[in-house]
Amino acid sequence: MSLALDLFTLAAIGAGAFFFFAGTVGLLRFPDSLTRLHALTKADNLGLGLVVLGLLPRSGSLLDALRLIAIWALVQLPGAATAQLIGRALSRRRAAE
Amino acid sequence: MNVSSLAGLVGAALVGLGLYGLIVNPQPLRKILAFNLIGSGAFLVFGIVARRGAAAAFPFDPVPQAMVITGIVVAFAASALAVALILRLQEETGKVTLDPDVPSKPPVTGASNP
Amino acid sequence: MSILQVLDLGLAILVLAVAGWTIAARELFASVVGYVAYGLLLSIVWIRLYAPDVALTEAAIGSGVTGVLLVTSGARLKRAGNVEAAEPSGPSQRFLAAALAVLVAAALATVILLLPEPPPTLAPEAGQQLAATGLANPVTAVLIAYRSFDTMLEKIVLVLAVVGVWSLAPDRVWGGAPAPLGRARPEGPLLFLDQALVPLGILVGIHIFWVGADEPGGAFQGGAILAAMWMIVMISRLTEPPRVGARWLRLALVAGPAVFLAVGLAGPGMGGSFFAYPAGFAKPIILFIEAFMVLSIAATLPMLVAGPPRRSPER
Amino acid sequence: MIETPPALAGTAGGSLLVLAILLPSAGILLSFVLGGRFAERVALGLTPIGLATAIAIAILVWRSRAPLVYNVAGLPPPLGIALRADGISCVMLVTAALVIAAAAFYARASFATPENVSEARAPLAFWILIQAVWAALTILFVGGDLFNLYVALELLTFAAVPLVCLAGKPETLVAALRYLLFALFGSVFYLLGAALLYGAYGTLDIVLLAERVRALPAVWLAAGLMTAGLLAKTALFPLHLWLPPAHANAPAAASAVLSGLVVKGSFFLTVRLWFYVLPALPGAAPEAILGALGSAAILFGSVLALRQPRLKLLIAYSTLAQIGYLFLIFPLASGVHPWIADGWSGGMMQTLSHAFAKAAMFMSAGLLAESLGHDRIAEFAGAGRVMPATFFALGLGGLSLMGLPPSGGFAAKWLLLRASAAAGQWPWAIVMLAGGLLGAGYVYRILAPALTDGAIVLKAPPQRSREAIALALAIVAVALGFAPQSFFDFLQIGRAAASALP
Repeated sequence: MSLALDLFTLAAIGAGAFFFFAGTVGLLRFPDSLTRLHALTKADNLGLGLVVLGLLPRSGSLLDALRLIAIWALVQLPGAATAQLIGRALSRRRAAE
Repeated sequence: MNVSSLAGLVGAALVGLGLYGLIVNPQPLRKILAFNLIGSGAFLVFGIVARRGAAAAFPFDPVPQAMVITGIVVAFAASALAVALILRLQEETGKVTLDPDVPSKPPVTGASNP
Repeated sequence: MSILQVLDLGLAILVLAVAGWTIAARELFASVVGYVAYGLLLSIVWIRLYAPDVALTEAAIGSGVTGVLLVTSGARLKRAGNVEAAEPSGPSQRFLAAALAVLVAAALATVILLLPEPPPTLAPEAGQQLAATGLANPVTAVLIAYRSFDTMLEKIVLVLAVVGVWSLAPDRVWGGAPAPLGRARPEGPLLFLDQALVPLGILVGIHIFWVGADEPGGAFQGGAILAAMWMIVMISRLTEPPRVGARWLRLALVAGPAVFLAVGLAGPGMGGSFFAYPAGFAKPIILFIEAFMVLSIAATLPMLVAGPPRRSPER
Repeated sequence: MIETPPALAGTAGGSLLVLAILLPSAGILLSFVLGGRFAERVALGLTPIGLATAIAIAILVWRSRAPLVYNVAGLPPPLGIALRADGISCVMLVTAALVIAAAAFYARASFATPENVSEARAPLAFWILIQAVWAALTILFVGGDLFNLYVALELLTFAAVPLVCLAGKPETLVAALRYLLFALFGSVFYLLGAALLYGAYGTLDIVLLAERVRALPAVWLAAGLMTAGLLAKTALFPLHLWLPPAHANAPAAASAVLSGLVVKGSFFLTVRLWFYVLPALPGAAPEAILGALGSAAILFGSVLALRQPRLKLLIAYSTLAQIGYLFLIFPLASGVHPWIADGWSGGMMQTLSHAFAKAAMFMSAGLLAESLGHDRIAEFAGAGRVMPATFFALGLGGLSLMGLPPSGGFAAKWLLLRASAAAGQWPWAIVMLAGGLLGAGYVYRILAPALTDGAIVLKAPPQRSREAIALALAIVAVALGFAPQSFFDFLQIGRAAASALP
């Protein structure tokens, strides 16, 4: 049982780390701001989500588990909003040009 | 090398970087950034001192840590005052410079704002 | 070398690289963005140094609120043009500065590695006195009990910073409000943040203040989070920065230091010395002081970001 | 509970030290909340109480012949913060209270809230900031903990910088920004040094550090960093660039406080550092370097003062030179030698007499600028006849600056000369004599044109009360020249620990 949980944790965090890595590569290598934004948001919600998922079985209590989920949710809110804001700013700039 | 020594080296390097920036960057706002780098270097020195002082069931000495918290808040207040000065100077003269003989020419508002 | 050590080394290199970027970047704005990222990386360093209280403060104030301040002022400077008006330094000055910087950094690094063993510490003393305060977080105990005098004075420094910033206003707008923080037309995503994040953020801020007595957190960190929430609401233009002449604002700004000072002054009547707390009542009194400090910090930080008054009071 | 060792125990009457700090602190908060005219009333109302507190502290120390000590929160160092007032703390406390009170009453005419508004920017800021300068200086003079003193240094910065640019003109903003950058550099280097000292000894209490400090590399580096930071704040050559524009462009009452007192705050801390924290460091090299920088400042500042076309700039450059004399205390009063009592008395006397003389001169310069509409020295012809009291104050202040008898400046320079002769350290004596000649030169430059004949139109005659305040300060600077031996003995109280060390 614990071995299975460990494997699950390992797999989920590994996948999360991969998304962060891919997102970072995208941020550095993609050609323009919109595609970079795309890479970044993917890393943000998927990567962090997977890391949190992987950590859940290891949290000592229900309260800690809830805290982990709350952290993920709290990151999602401003992440989504800033992505929108940056996207709008970009489209405004494009319209002005 | 343990974490404290490594962080200490980072702190020392930050002080050096900040000092260099403070001297060579002519833009006052950049000088403020440099000052903040020196500040965080100094805080890191307090940080490693606190970590080295782990004793009596505490993984750190709380006194230097409390000093760092005080210091961070003061550094922010200093940055805010400096920024307000820089913006006012920009408004009055149209440029930001530490040159003592500032020309009091009218501000060039909107010139580069399409 | 273990994995953790490799990660530490990577973190150290990353911190230094981003710090170097803030110094070397050509554009002002790039360097400001670098600084914000630097602050966040630094708070990870603080976690590695077993300093969660400092990490929270660094993330909230050193990186967060300072970041807002620098980004908005950088944008204002850029909008008005003439950002890099001053002459850049010549090569000889650069060389001398680099030599001096390397000298100072090398001396500092050497001395840090040679600090005496065994390391001196006040942790045992701080632990011994902890029971008398009723707190479990020793950092909060240092801030609000053992060295409360420093903390009270530092709160006065914040009030003075506000006075200093406000004193930079043109005379005709005295008593009026600072310039708005955001664009004229509020945007959808920001309004979404107001509704979704701000209520949660306020709860988190109060929570962090409350648990600060026993766990990492406290008045500074909680107050900074509340300040951030107020700034979000101001950036989305749901509310405007208040007039600097408003009585409630002045009261909120001085509440923390004033209550702190009053309790300290009452010390001889209660516990025997100035800034001493009576035995058995220390914890409730500390939380009482901290509550007002949270209020003052939450009011002070946004007002420092908003800058001096810009609009005449009549409008 | 841990027993408090006797060296760290509090003394009777120590609570006065806390009160002396909390009084202006409360004044800041009260002025800010009440706003408008109340700020002025609070500030003016507190000055006599603060002066009385300072005098009471001095009397207690005088009677007990020992420093006054208070452990804040009842917690002795190293965990708690101690406040200590020795002889030099007391004279500085009284000096600060006197000069602040004088500046406050002098400033009433310039910083009254206008009739038609309930609150105005410059007055509100001025009355709060001047109380903040006072609070910060009080802590600097009695603080016993290096981190507490760091907070005080920052408080002083935040109070002094906005005072420079209260007028809001571009040149004052540039001056304030430069001042702020130097001051921030100074604080952060000071803080870095404090971190190293804590790392080496686990305390920042001055008395405890003095017992523990040995000549480790960490201590040497800490001393260097902290001294460099404090010198930038004190504007000692070559870190002086910020001072002349800042002091010359500030409003006169603010200049008086900035030049007379604020630079002494960081100087005082430098003295604390070298004579109280670090007496165990061997060798005369650092003291000699500080003395050499001071000498350079004397010559450089005086020569530049000779060349200034405007009175306020001239007085500001003379501050650079007079700061130089202060630093001769380091070579002439350190170690254990027969002459150090003279060096110590001379250095402290220079601190006091310059505070009064310079405040008087800046106030007089302010009156001149208001009455004439300018402060261009070349156009002073005839001004001496129409504003005799103002020029008398300038002359008395100048007497002290150039060090002619009878004056506090003369006493200071005489004691320093005697110490350098006794020590056989002739270069300082030569520099002081040259500085005196140059000082006579720039004072003559102010007075000579004013005493010639010339038609002059005053925009408005100076207020008698403000002339009287400036004159009173100048008279104090002169009267210090008659200080009895018991006064100099008083300055030694609390210094025994330092000179008894090997």
